[in-house]
Amino acid sequence: MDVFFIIVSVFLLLNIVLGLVRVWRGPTVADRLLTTQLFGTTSIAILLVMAGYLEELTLLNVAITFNVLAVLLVIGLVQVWKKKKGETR
Amino acid sequence: MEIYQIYSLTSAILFVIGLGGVFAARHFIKKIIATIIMGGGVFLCFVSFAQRDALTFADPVPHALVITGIVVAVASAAFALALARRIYQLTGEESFTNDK
Amino acid sequence: MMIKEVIAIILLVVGCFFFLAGTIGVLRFPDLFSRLHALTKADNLGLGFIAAGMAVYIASPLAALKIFFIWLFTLLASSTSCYLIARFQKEQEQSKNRKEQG
Amino acid sequence: MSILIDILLAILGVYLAMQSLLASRLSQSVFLFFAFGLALALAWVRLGAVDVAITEAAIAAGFLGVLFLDALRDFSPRDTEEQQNLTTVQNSLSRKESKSLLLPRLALVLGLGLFLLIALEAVWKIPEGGGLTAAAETLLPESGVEHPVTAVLLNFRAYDTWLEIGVILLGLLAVFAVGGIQIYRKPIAAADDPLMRQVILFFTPVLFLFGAFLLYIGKSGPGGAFQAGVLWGAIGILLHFGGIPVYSWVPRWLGHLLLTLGLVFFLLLGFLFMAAGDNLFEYPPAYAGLLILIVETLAAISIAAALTAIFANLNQMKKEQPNDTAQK
Amino acid sequence: MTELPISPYPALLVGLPILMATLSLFFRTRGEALVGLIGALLTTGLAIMAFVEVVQRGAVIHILGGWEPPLGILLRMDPLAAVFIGMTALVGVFISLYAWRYFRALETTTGGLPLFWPLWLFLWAGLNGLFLSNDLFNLFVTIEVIGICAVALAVLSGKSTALSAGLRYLLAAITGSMAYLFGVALIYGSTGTLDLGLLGQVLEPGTTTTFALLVITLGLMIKMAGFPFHFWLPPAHSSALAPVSALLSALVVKGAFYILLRLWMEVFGVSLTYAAGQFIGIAGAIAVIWGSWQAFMQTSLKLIVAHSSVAQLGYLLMVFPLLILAPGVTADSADWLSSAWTAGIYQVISHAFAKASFFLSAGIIIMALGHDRIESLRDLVGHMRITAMAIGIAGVSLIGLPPSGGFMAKWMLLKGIFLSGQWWWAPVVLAGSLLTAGYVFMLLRLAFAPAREKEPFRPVPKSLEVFALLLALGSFLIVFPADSLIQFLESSEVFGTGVESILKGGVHGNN
Repeated sequence: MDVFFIIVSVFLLLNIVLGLVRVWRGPTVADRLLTTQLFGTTSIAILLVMAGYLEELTLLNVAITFNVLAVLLVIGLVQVWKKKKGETR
Repeated sequence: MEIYQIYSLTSAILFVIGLGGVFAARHFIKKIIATIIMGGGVFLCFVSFAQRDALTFADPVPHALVITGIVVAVASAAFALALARRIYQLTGEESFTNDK
Repeated sequence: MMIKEVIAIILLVVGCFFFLAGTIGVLRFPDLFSRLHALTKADNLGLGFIAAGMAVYIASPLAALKIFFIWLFTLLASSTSCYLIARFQKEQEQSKNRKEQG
Repeated sequence: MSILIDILLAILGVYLAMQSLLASRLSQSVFLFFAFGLALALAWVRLGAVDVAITEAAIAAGFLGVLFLDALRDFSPRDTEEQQNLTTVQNSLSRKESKSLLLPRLALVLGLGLFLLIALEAVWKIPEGGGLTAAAETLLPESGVEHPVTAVLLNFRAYDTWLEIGVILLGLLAVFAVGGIQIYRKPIAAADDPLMRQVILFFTPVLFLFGAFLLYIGKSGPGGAFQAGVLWGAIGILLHFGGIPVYSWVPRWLGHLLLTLGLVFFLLLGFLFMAAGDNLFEYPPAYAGLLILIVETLAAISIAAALTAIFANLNQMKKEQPNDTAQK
Repeated sequence: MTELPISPYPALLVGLPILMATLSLFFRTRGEALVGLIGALLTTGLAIMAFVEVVQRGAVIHILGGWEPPLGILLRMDPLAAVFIGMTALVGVFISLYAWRYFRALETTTGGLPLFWPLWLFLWAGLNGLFLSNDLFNLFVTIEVIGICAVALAVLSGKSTALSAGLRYLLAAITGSMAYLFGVALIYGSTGTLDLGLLGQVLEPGTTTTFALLVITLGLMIKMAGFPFHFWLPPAHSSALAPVSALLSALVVKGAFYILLRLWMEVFGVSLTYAAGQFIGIAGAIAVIWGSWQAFMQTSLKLIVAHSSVAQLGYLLMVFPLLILAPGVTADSADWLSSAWTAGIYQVISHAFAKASFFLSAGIIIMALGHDRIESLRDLVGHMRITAMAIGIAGVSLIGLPPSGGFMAKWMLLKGIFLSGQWWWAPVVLAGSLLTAGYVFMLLRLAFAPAREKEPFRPVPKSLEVFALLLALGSFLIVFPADSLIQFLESSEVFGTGVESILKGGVHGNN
């Protein structure tokens, strides 16, 4: 079972690595933002798997922290860019 | 090779990357990011030794030190960011003009 | 091997499949909107399966509740961010068009 | 077998760190830096440092991330699509410039390489230290809390933690010192988007409750004042985005009270027990648990206030020449 | 360690300034300044009481939280720490009084500057905490407190040059403290303790220790603007407001020197090598010559003074090679070591007084003239006799003419140099003095020269001039208690048990 969890974690990590390509290629800011969302969701999945693998339920708290801060980042980003556009216009 | 050794070696690499970044990066923001990467390396070093010295639980002292360290580093980074933005607002400079 | 482990494995594998699909979508789809579509739908579904798998595996009601909340928050967060990103992009394109016309 | 995860994570971390410094555009840098923060948080999890992981995710990736995003607003006007051409022009310019920098660059790379080799050797050959796990384990029952990290933070090394709360306040004072800050006279236009409003309204109580949960759980598991403070601070930032500047509702004295509460109460409590006993921060073991919880709560409030204020002030930094009246 | 008497003073010395700093936040301009000044006076009084306590009872400690090291943190106030705290208090109180009057005078033009007092009191608490700390990580926290306060104070004027210099300073400070912290991580990893006293006993030589020593030394050298890393100092110190410049150069850079000296003598003795000392010495020597030469070439007063700081800090670095004898060399007399490190302390104190006075005088001149180009100093004597006198006295102390504190410092340094058989540093000391004399006399010549045209000297509060003069006199007065002060310093156990045998017993640095 442990081996299986490790495989799943590694698989998800590789997923993140693949997603990096999109950060690199862009082309728009929105695309890069999208990949941070990918990272966020995938990291949460990894955390869930590790919570089972390490039998450490406190990791779920880490996952929730990731969650709420992802919201903060997204809202912050959009607000910030909207304001910027408003200023330059 | 133990698990902690992977991370302690990584910590040295991150520290050096950050150190190089502080000197070589030109833009203020990148310099600030570099200092935080340096910090990340240092904290990784602490925590990797904590895991090595684990008995029933991992050594709590480095964990506490790292939490303190992260907060201190973030406070200084916020200050640096404020300075960088203010300089840009006043002069339009994004990097030190007579920098190496 | 216990029955719950079998269920967990199946759910995790399905979850992984969706994650992979999402990532491939992000990489291969031609424009931002379809990429967003792929990512948000597939990853949330993937996370749902993984969450369900882990809830079954851990088999504690409190943890299951927490895991459910994690999934719920992620759904909320990612659907919001998907919407916001799309709107942001659309506004940008519109203002760009306007500039080209004017 | 599980070492595979660690190797992958280590490579990912190093790659992200490198790329965030080498990326040609600022927005790339900042997004890669978030990803670096997340990778680091996963590394903490792998190393069993759950407290550190929460702190890292909350403050280093979350709070600092928002600050960086906000800074992008100032710094990268040429980052939008239309102006990409400009970037390439500048790139070619800097390439010309970089030729004269070749020698110093080479020297830097060689120097860093050498330094790295010594560093790696030093880390590799480190003798077994033993750490303080055993000491902490013996004294844990006297500390008033069950979670060793909280015991170290709030009791064994309370002095460091107290100074650290001071450093956060100091960060705010330093941001003030930079100047150029205008406090909003009228609240910013409320978020025009109904969905966003709903999300903000939904997440505000979630953040509050989860912060309170982390604060309370801190005595027996990963969590505590800093994590809770950051999450509560996130409420202020979120509301700021939603067009609700909470901080402008509180009068000046109350704002300062909230900002200094944690630091001052922590110290006065320490002085109180110094007068009764011998040393600063020496809590009677019977009450230590309760006192620590109170100190943590107040500290979390102060941290939340300070972080909100740091963000709000940075967000409102206005472009105006420093003149005689700017220092008000 | 724990048999030393416990005293509340160390805790109060850190706690009180912070308490007053937070209190001053609640007031607006005038009230803030008043609370801040009261805080400064209280802290000074406390520091003097603590100093007297150490003179009477010897080293005292404070076990924070009642938890003994290695788990807890110990504050230790030995004679060395007491001297630094006393110096901070004496210099600090005069700068505070000056600042109080200075900002009152500025108030009419700028509406007063908020934040000076809380930041300065935080800085003071940080400095006291640093001198008292006996824990490697706690030292990191205190240097960060000092770093943030120092930069925030440096940018208070809000001018873009000050901001730019401040960012450079801040980035250098963060880099320095991170390098320091990396060393701390390695030391904790290899010994499992952070307490200086314990580390002096258990630290063993090896690759890791040597590397830790390297990064810690580099980090602290960045912080104290040691030679290759001095780039941030002149712009930051010269663009700050006068009282702030005085604080930065008189006190802040000394904090890093204090840690470095402590660590070299108390902790790292086991892995010090002759070559390491010589390298630092060379950096110091270059700093002395280069900094003095740069100071000589500047045309504005504050830049002269700032570059002269680089040179004077170079003398401090030259203490380090003297701690380690060359392999195969035996010292003629056993007191080479004590004259070497007490020379450093004397240099710190006399430089603190002289440089603070110098910067405060520069502030007075800027206030009177609106700028500080040196050609306008003509006929300074005619207009501001007291300030001219302060510059003269402080300058003499910087050069090191008898009977100034600077002379004591250099004389003891030379004594250490010859007793340790490292004669090659002597010409550097002399050349540095000559160059210093060059720029000081250039200033004095201008001050005495008759004015070519009428310079519009605005009236400046007399009390400002008096405070500057008192500080300058301080750099002379410290000579008189020299014998007892040195004796007092030598009574502090600055050498760790493991280190003592290597440094003090005449055993030579391993090559």
